[in-house]
Amino acid sequence: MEKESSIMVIGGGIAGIQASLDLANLGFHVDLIEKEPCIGGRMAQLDKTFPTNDCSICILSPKLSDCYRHPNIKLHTLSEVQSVSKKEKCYSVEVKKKARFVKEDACINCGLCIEKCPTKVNDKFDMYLRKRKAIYLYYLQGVPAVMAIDKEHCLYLSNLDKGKDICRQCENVCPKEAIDFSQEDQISTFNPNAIILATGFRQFNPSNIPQYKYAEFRNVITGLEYERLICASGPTNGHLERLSDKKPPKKIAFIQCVGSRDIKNQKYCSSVCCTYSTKEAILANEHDSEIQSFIFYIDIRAAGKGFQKYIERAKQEYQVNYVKGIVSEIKIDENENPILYYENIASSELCTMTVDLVVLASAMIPSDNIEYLAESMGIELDEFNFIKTVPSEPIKTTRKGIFVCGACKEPMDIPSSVTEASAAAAQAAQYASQNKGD
Amino acid sequence: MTELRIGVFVCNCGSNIGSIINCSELADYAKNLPNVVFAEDNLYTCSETGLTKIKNGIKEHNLNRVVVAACTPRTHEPLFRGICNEMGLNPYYFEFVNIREQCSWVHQKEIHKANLKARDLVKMGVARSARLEALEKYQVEVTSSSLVIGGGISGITAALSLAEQGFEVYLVEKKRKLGGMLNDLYRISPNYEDPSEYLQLVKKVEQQPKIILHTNSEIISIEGYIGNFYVTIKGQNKVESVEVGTIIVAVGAQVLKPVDYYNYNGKDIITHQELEKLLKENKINQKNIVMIQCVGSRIEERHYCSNICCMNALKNAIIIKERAPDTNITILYRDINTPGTKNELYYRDVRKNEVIFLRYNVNKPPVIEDGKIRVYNNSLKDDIELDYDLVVLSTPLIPNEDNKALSQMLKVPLEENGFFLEAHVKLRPVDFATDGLFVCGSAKWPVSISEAIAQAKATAAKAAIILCKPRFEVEGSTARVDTEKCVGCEVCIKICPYGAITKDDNDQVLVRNVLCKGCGLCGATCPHQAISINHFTNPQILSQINALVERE
Amino acid sequence: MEFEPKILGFLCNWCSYAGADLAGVSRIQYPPNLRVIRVMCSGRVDPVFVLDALMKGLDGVLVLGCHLGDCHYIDGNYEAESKYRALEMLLENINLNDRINLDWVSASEGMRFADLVDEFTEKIKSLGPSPISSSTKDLKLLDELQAIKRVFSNSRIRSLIGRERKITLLENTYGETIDFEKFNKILKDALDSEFYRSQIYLSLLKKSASVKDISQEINIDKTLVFKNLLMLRQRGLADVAGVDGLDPIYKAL
Amino acid sequence: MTLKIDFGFRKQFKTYKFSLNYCYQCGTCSGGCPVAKLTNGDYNPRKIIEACILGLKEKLTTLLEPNVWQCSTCQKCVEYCPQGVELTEIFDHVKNLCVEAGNYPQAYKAQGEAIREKGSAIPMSNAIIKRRERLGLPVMKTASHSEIQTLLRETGFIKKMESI
Repeated sequence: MEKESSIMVIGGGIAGIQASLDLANLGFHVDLIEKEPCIGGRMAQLDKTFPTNDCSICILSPKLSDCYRHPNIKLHTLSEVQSVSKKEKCYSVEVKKKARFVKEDACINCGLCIEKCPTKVNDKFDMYLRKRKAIYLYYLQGVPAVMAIDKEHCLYLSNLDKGKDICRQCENVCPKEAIDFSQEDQISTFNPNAIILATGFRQFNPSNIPQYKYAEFRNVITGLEYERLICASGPTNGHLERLSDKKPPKKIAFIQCVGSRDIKNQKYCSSVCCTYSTKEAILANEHDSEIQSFIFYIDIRAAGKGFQKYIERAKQEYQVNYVKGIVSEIKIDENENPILYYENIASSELCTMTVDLVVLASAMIPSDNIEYLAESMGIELDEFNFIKTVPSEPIKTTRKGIFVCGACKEPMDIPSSVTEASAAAAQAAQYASQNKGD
Repeated sequence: MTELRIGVFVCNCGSNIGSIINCSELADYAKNLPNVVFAEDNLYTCSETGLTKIKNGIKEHNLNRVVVAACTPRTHEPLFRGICNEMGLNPYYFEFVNIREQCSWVHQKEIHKANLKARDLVKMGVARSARLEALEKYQVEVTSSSLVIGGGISGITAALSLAEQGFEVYLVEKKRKLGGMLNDLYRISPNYEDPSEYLQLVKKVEQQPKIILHTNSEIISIEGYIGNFYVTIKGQNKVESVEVGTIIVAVGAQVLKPVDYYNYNGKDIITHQELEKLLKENKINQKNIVMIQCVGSRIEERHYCSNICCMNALKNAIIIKERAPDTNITILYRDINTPGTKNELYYRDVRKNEVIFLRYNVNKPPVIEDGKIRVYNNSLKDDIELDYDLVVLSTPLIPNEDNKALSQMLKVPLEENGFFLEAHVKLRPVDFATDGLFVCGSAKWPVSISEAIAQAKATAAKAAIILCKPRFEVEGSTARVDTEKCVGCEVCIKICPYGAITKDDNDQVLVRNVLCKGCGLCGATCPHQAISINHFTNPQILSQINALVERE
Repeated sequence: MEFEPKILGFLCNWCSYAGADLAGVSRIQYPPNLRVIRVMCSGRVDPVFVLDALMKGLDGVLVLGCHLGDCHYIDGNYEAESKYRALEMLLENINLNDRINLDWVSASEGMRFADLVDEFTEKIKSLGPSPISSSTKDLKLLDELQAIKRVFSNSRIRSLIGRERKITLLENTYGETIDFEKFNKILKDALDSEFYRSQIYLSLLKKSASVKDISQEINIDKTLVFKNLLMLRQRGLADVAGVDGLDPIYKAL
Repeated sequence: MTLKIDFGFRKQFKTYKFSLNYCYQCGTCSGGCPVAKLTNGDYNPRKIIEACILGLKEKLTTLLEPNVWQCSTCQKCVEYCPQGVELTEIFDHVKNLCVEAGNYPQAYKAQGEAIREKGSAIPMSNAIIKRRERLGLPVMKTASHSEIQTLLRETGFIKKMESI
């Protein structure tokens, strides 16, 4: 069925990807807007996914390619929405596409430029645990599989306004003449009949919980950092090691509700931490069966399909211990081993425990540009800056024709995000068919 | 016959395979296998880079068979077949060898033997690929209507969504009334909506011309396949057959009646479902109310957490508190499950309202005796005694009894508890493995109304994707009859589980491709070995055995 | 060096292959002796495949399907069971029945899969290398296997097995249901007599011989040989080639 | 001994009811409490809060463990508490209840007497006066005894001291 309507999906994580694929298969033209150089979102950063422990990128990768290859989907990477206004039967959306400085259709991802580039930058995708170059591929399995130049750090580009003309080594070495320093940011206007928001989440900065000394102690890390550390394509090639001394940990503590269920930070529950910490503990034990894990929690929340059983398995087969009680404070010994102070509530004992590594299950919070986006779109946010919905209409925003799915409306797991993405596709399709531009 | 040119691509899968299997050596080994003209290993064969390498391989080496040694065909085969197709190679010329799930991951401590096994597997794959045949997919006409089984909130939502997208929907409900469990609820958490607000949708359904309603009706048989399901619906007075393109299962679940727990008597020890009814009738005036969570769930017999009971108990507690603030409500719990933004705030609100939360130890559960409840408290290391006028038990949602029968009609699986089992927990959460069948709501797992609505809409999208096109493609790996060898004994006709084999007007046995699922029963049984199973032919399978025993 | 058996596994796509994948995803370790052929259904496994594998000297063959009642194709695994039972009956005659195994693994039973592979591998290890593949290649056994393979290619046997469930559960052509035990007896008799015939036939293919010679060669009672030779003659598979003294010499056709 | 939830007694905490009710027993208070550490858990702020929530009058107003009087009011627990429970204020109230019940460490009464009589809890000793002289510090003024007494009388302190 040929449809003339087009729909814009903002956010190229698993939710945005699924919504785009469903709409494209329904015959709509989809413009998928992603602010990073590649689509994939948070799921691409994860090592494995609960409760089946399938490798995250393995199940995501085929979807990335499907999205890239689908004739009805146009990917717009490095792009951000500037403004939205309502026209007759559609919206008018201005999108700024940042210059990539690499011709997308020419780059063959050979990596010669990366070799030559002299500038090293902390890699955002790897949670800053590794350096990348100023010209880089966002991540190994990223789609589109083409380079991008980081304008801020590129020697040539950052010195250009000082009147200097230096480096340009990538340009010299590229076999396909794909480097194009003349590229400029471009603003284009789209007229979608409906819009789906899928901007996802970011991680709460645990430095806001002073007693955990996240910024100070190298062996206190966040869940996402841990995911990169244990991932085969991550900064340590999947060798789980401490940041202080590269030693493999034998005893790991996972602290729940870091910034969540906390009135001074995020009042709400981040939904997925109990299960993802369980997964991370299982993975540790799979890497090294001597590793013991301790999960410090308030309430175990594992209501999804198969989750409770997953936790039982973690206890029985993977040396994962669940301790009821939240760690009050962390200190370190002379070897930078974190020492935890807590009450084991099951036995009412005050305890200290020295571990090798602490992983903080840091809260999920809305992505940083959401206020701007919401304002420009004229949609309401809830008190936490998630996109507002009501239980009876879990997919609708407060503005007609704009729908929402995934973790930008509330912290949620992958199955729920995927489900909501399809639901958003159904609603957008329904709306667009009833409000066609004819 | 054109010369065989086999290309082998070995995936390191980061270190998933590469840390155990020496992939470059494996690729070198493959190079020396018969008919292999090209072999290489790469980091992630499924990445865009890896796929480009396959494409280049096909182009530069003129490959006509592609073997990928990587993970499981169950997830990645379509991708690689797609790549072959894109390069003008028949997708059935692709062969998958699993050296991750069934090799590197399961023999981590026996690296040498794992490498030998990987070689054997690649050799078998290469041998098989030499025997592969080009096949075409079949097109099936799609009847552009859908069946929704179950008229609760998920069924109603799915039906409305499909109808509003322009498709005809048959909505079948066992009971007289639509609305399912909504009819039993007093208020809905977390916003205290009156269920009647949701039940407005029932009116919408009744007014929607595209929805053909069958209440008081049951499904008695389902035949057919994607695009062409033939469903027999038994109503009160008549039996009717309809033809639909897709089916959505939205049969919901039921509340466990806790006859074996906590002296349940339906009078002063009741379930939340019964409490809602009393609330509706304004019959709650007890002074001391105790609620017990996880009754019959998260225990040996029933492992799972039923997801919605905490929110439900919290809601009922608050309703009672608001009506009679002096009521003493104690909630005995193990873990409070209120994930997300709205639910957690709700929990905080309930605590604010002086509802007492008392954790109990699953190994020393509360005891009801002589009109008192005694519950052991871990930190006080002592029993706490509670007076009660009313005890409300939070029991889980359990699968419907007739799930089994329906699953057999649909030929779809149930999971161990008896809920319907979706195709993939994460990436295909509302699809069944069988094309054209979908599932939403508590039929799949206990969910809140809000989640049920999202899932229902998701199934509507999935169904619409099929219904919006006039034709649907089915796999070419079906059975085929060699008319020379066939003697017409009809053993195959009787054995085929799908009725896909019939005799034509000339008494010749033939396979109806769209019905055939390619299981191969007929092929393994045919007395005269006259049936061949496409893509799993005898020569293909025997070549794999041969390759395994061949000495190098 | 320790004996490392080579074991072939036929795994159905939906349950046991998925179970094996789950074992992988769960990193459950099991012996690396199994080589898997994926089929869509355990019911696809023609006994001829299993016999082919044994004849080629593989040490064991494992067939795994969905649990009974869980078959993705409704009842394909019941058909697998019928075929397997018949196969086991004949392999028992030549003491090879321990080298095959049929069992069920669901998509959620990674552990069970690993356990089954473990058990079967141990069993095969204790049995030692296949008599076919070992250095003292047992040619007589190979002949017997060849004969069994012929039996399972035989249309009479195949249609009997293929009709088993219809006959025992529903009804035969004459509208009667035969109970399972009775059916088993019929099947056993049919398998045995076809086995003799195959052996006789294969022996004659190698060399024309008298009843006495054949009886000695394949170790079957002379009357049985004679009776089955008659059947072979009726089917046009054997005939008299000449006479040696008083004994007629038979040949294969 | 079987304990009983005393719903009536629980209402004692009305002033603090919101913050008290919010406690979800995570143990952040107790794990970080310096007194709890020193007393090896004999003193445990979480347990006191739990006893308040359950209205366990007996436990709270006798000097049994957990003993609220050991709190040093350092406020660390209040700082750490993710739910904003005002622990030390609640403990003050518990102390008042203890006093009302006549169960409190005698040292506190002695201190109260000292304030009533001498205007300070810790009277200046001769040794201290001499040391101040040596250091050249000004002579400490003693507060007006009558003023303090007036204050204490008007606020009901004296009456309370006499009643216990």
